[in-house]
Amino acid sequence: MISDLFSTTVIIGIISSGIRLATPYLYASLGETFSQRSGVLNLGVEGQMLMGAFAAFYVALKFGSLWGGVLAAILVGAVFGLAMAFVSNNLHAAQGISGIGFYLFGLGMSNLLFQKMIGTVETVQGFPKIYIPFLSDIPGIGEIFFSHNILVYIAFFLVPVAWFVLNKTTLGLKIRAVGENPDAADSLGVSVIRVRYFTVIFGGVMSALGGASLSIALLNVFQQNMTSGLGFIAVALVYFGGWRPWGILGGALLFSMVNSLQLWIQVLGIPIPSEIALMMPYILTILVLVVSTSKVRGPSALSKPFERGD
Amino acid sequence: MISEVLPDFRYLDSNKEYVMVKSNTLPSGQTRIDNMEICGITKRFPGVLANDHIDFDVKSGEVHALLGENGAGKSTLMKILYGIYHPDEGEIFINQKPVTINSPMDAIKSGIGMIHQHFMLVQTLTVAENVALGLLSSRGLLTDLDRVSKRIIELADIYNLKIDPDAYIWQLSVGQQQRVEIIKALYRGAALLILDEPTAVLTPQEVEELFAIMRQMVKDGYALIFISHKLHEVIEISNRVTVLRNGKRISTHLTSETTKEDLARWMVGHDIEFITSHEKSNVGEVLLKLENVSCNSDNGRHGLSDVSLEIHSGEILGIAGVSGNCQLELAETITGMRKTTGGHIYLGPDEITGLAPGELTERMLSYIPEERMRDGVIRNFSVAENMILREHHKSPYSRSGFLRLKDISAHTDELIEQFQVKTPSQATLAKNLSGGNIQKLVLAREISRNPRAIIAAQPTRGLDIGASEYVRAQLLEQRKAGAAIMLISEDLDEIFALSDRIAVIYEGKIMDVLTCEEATRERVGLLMAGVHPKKKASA
Amino acid sequence: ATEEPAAAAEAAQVEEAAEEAEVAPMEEAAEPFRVAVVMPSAINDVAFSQSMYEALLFVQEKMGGADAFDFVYSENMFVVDDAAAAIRDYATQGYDLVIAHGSQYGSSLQEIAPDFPDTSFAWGTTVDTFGIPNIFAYEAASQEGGYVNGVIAASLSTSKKIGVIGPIETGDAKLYVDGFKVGAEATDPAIEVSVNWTGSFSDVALASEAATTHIANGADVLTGSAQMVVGAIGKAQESDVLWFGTQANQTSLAPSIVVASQVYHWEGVLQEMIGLINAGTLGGQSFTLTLANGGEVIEFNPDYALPDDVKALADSTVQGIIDGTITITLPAAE
Amino acid sequence: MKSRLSSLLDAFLPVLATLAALLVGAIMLLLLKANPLVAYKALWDGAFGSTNAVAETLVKATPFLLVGLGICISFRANVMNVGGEGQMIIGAIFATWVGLNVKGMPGWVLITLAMLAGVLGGGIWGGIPGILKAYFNVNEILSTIMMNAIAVQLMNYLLRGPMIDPAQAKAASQIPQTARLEEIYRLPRLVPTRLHFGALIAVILAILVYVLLWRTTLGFRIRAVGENPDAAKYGGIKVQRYVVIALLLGGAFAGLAGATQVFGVNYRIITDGSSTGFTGNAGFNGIVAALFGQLHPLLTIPASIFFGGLLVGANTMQRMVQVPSALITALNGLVVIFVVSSEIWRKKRQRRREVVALQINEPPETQAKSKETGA
Ligand SMILES: Nc1ncnc2c1ncn2[C@@H]1O[C@H](COP(=O)(O)OP(=O)(O)OP(=O)(O)O)[C@@H](O)[C@H]1O
Ligand SMILES: Nc1ncnc2c1ncn2[C@@H]1O[C@H](COP(=O)(O)OP(=O)(O)OP(=O)(O)O)[C@@H](O)[C@H]1O
Ligand SMILES: [Mg+2]
Ligand SMILES: [Mg+2]
Repeated sequence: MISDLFSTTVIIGIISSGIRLATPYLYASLGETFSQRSGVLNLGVEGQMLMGAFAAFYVALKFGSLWGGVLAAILVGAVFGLAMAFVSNNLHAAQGISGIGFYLFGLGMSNLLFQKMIGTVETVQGFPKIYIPFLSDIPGIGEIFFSHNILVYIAFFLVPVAWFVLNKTTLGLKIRAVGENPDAADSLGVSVIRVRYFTVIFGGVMSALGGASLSIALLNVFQQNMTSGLGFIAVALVYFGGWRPWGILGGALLFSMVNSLQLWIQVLGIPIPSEIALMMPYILTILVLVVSTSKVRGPSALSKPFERGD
Repeated sequence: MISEVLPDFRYLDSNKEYVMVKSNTLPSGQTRIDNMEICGITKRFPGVLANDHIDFDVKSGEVHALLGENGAGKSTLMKILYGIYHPDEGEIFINQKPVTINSPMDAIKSGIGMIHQHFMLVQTLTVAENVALGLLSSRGLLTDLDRVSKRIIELADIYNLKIDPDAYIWQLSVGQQQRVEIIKALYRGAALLILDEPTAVLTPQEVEELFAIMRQMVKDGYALIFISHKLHEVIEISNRVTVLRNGKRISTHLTSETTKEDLARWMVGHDIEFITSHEKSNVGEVLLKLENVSCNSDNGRHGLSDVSLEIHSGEILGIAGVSGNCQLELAETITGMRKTTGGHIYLGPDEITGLAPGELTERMLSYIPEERMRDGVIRNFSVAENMILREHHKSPYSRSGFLRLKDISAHTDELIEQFQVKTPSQATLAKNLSGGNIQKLVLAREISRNPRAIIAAQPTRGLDIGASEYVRAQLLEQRKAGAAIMLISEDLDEIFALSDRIAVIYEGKIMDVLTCEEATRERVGLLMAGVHPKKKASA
Repeated sequence: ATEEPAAAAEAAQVEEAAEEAEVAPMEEAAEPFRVAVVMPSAINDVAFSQSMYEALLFVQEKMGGADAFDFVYSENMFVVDDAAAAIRDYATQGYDLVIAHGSQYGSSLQEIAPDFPDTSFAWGTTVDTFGIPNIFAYEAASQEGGYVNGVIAASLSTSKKIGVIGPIETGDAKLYVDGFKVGAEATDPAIEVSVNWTGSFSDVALASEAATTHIANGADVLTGSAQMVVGAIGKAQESDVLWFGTQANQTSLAPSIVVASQVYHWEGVLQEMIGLINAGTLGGQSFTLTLANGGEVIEFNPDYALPDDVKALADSTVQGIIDGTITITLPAAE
Repeated sequence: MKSRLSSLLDAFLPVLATLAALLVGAIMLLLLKANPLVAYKALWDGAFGSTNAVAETLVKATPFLLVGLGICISFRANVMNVGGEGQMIIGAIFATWVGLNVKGMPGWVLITLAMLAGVLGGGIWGGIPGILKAYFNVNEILSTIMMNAIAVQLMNYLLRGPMIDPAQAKAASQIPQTARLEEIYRLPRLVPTRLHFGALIAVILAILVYVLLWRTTLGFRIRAVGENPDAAKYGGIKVQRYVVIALLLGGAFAGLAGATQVFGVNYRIITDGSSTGFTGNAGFNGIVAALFGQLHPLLTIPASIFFGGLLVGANTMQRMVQVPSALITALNGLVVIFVVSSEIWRKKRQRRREVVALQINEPPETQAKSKETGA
């Protein structure tokens, strides 16, 4: 039975489903990376994902436009991000709790809107798979890497983009400086608040896109609390990835693939209790961090509100 | 007003003569600030009146020094000028026009640059990145670090500020970090530059280099504000000097018309005596001994290698060296803050290698750390809590796990009194004390235990003259009481004034240990630069 | 749902309220029969809670609207402790019947019911009344519908692999899954039924990925229990794999591939309990929804062209279960 | 006089913020065609309107307070323990195991033992991330989130297998729950409501935690490590050890919260597959309560009651006006956001008070003195 795990079907299955499962994490974690690198801890990711998922689903369902749905998610995410940015930048709210507040609000609001505007569980025709010509025909590889829908491709494409923006642009430089030493950035005329507004709004947009990737690309359905904790894992993956896009990619893939591995273990009927299988992704994620020797430090100003001359 | 004595468009050249400035734009293309005036600035903080209706001005082509004890309100005034604090009252004029400076951005736009007392550098970024931060990039959205690096090297050449643009800030010594701060300001083409205690962390050579830069800038038409606690520096570099005390302006004078003694008196309110030399004390047996001690440094450069030293009871061993030559590492290995990679350390007859700081406290080793804000105090703890930081678990401060607030309070009162720590109350948080008073707090805690050995790292850095003299007197007192003292300092005057013997450290190695008689400034200076005079002579 | 007058909001002390409740059932028929229900998920979950909500609406209509039958609900009461507070509160307010629609609420009922001897309580899904005279118990013999679904599934599967997705391995889901397995294996001993427990009732993404995994493993028929299967149904539709529903009719989610759903019709039980309460019996009995008593119905998707022989087999299986010629032996508990 | 009024206003700031949030909620209620006045009356009545309501509020607040006390400790050491959910579960499992398997002891002895077992279980579950953080540099936010998920699966496994109620083991449906605690092994009730002894324990512990943090060397060390680990090390404190202790204590309190939930409220553990079914989100709500209480153990008491009352009242409101439960969740979120945002005004006012006090005490102008040395 265990040997079944090493068949090509299973390996291809694990990797390709790992890639799919990683998609919402990538969006949310990359967004969270930006806000954390600039010094803002956003624990409201899950709420933003749910709102994004709902907005995208609603537009896709009622107006039949998937890209309209994506746009709706972006807008809703931006509004949520704006609110979070205002509360943490201007009102100096403790970010740990205000994030939980936004989570609760998003959780409730998405469900309320769902009940009032849609009513019952429905499905939409989500983004279709795009088979990249020739590449998708390569046995194994094609199925793993080149047979996904557009939001999956975008998510993975955003990893190098995020790395590039953080490390090669003036904006990235400001973000890193603001998260590390806001006073220094401020003294050079960098608007700490503006940078943080940008990153937190961007984080909101990305979380919402992560939600949209679930509701109109991967699952094509909306249900209350459909993310069920995914947003919190996304935050955890930021720590796993050491605030670096590539590390986050590694973490998201690891977590997702082990999750998919545990699905296969159950499907193949390997006799271990399902609960033990379900624990695997969590245990492994911790273990990898324990044995890895990397000693990354987080942004020094993380979750400290900025006040000039403070 | 004094400022009227000084005609516009002039600078003081090295012959102390005024010379006309030709153009009203600076070399950087920035328009000159002919005149900046601060009128009636008042700033209140909870519990403190930091600035009390202060008038101050500076003109193109002059260095206006600002003097005052720790906490007199110098930095506060400058931060108001730079838009970091908002004044409660008062106005600022540039070229006779009133300006509102609400943020550093406004200050930069008005041509004001500032080198902060506590560096404003992002440790995790490179030199070039720190300089490029906030600048418009020639490549639009992309950073143009290559170009910035090139310009840094150009500027560094002009003003003789050697620096590697690709180095990370955390890899640099404080002296080097200071240069980055200056480059940052020069790069932005400020016309008025505020230098808040720039020399506190520099070696005498570095200070000379900085002064050369400042003279050049004055010649070019810059207006400079210079803050320092070292009177001879003020005398040497400034055209005018203003003294603050307790948030008030006490005086403004042409420097040429004042003396060190005047300045000191205005600052402190009474005369002070300077320690210039000291009498011999009775040197006893070896108390602190290092045998071939090595350690790693944490900025990727060399660490300590094979350091052997002996300090006797009743002796002060000065460790001279240019900043960044493992002085920090030396202090930290002895005090258990850093692991050794080899060698042995003894306190009296007992080996103390690898003991934790707590165990060393038990053995009466005291440490006055260089980074007092990082290591020495807990900013958000009260004065009382900081006073017992080292012995919080011991009687009488604690019994069977419980803190005894009465005893702690009594002890704190006593030390505040004895060491003249200026604080509103013992419940005041350490972060609200001025730098000098924080150092007094540390000193009180470390010395009041009657330690057997003291490691004092840069104990007077950033302190006003009164406080510095006080700290030095206390160290001499401890020497008299029989403690073995290691005095690590980059201030050669201090080393010469206090040490019985002088060891010179260079790149983690002890170059030589000299007795007072052997140690001349030239000899020590050469050793600090890594040159062995004897070998040179024999070669 | 209807609105409660604000006056009722005044939660009185436990004892007083108990006294009040005493009078409630005695009142004349002009007063509506009042029911309160506490449910673990949302009333539109296309599963467990929705089935109860729909039954209540059905009964309301049957009895002549809100004037005759009035009900209120607390949905999403997944916090057991909150549910307990809700149950007690409803009892205090003198509802005629308080339904705790979730096996996790049993403990709370056991605490509360004795304090309100004149209020009737119902607990599902279980058969245990704890021997308390004012508790009814009800459950669905979901293994029966599961069995029928299993039989049809096995007949339709060509790959001989069937995938099942469940939340946690207990309760209603376990009964359904076990019945499904037994039915499938009885039809075709060579059939391979593999089960995936996602450990959650709400993780739509994981349920969906579980479905994909089953499909990748060669399954051409899927089924599953709990509200998170909506994700799995989507995957089944995408890959054109058949789906069998349970708890509520799931045809609307994927009209092309849902073959049949086992649907719970709690209205029968509800009406029976109401009758008993009106006649003065407040509890002590348990009810089981079965195919035989019409509480469970296999609802076929009219748009799915089920081969006639399979339909016949399905019908005869239902008949066999009803008349007892087919007995379902579930695997023994560990 | 004036300043006392001003501090009184500060104390009411959270209340004002809550009212502001409810005002926004009123708009939502109107959109849902519910009468906000009726709804909010129900909310108030449900939270504080009667003895029973107050008792329910306190029952709800008890685990928040217990978890919150742990949070006060660990956050003071600057470790972000978000593992309360998992720690509660493990604490409950340990305690329940004792409650069901240890026999032949007087009730109070067994209860004490069980509570200690809960403390131990939670402590272990908090200590592991502590060790991982201190010695393996694994970020505790990550590890505690992961440990929550692991605890849930562990609970599901135990309740389905080794610890299942023997009665359920025989039944076909196999409800995943443990056997019920015998009557003598339950925490006594305080008044004839659900209010149990655990609430009293929590309040007493709040005082003890206050003493711990500000009157003991342990507390001194925990706070020192949290404020400045470098200076703490310099002060002779073994920083890593106290990081572990802080997380361990945080876990222990959450474990106790789990144990009291079983012994005071539910009398058994029962799972719906998630952690929330059992914990009621107290692992997270406790964080909110502690932060509302400014990480001060004594202020965490009213903060917990406030938050508990809000949740209890909101549930009542849902029942009374039959609005979707989703609205309640959203409303709770709004209250949290508004209250935490209102802090800034309290801080500003406090600062202003200090500055004003200074102005009043300021001695009359001493400008003359500066003239004497001036030009
Ligand atoms: N998991 C990975 N897979 C592939 N390449 C990686 C991975 N992690 C890092 N890299 C490589 O390392 C380089 C640096 O990546 P990253 O931006 O994550 O770190 P960094 O630049 O050191 O971060 P920082 O901006 O904090 O200094 C990238 O060019 C990338 O190619
Ligand atoms: N942000 C602040 N909050 C409260 N008090 C402050 C703040 N900044 C400065 N102070 C207080 O204001 C007074 C003036 O401080 P300032 O830093 O201007 O002194 P300084 O003259 O620069 O001293 P030093 O020579 O030590 O640098 C001090 O008493 C200081 O404690
Ligand atoms: Mg990088
Ligand atoms: Mg200063």
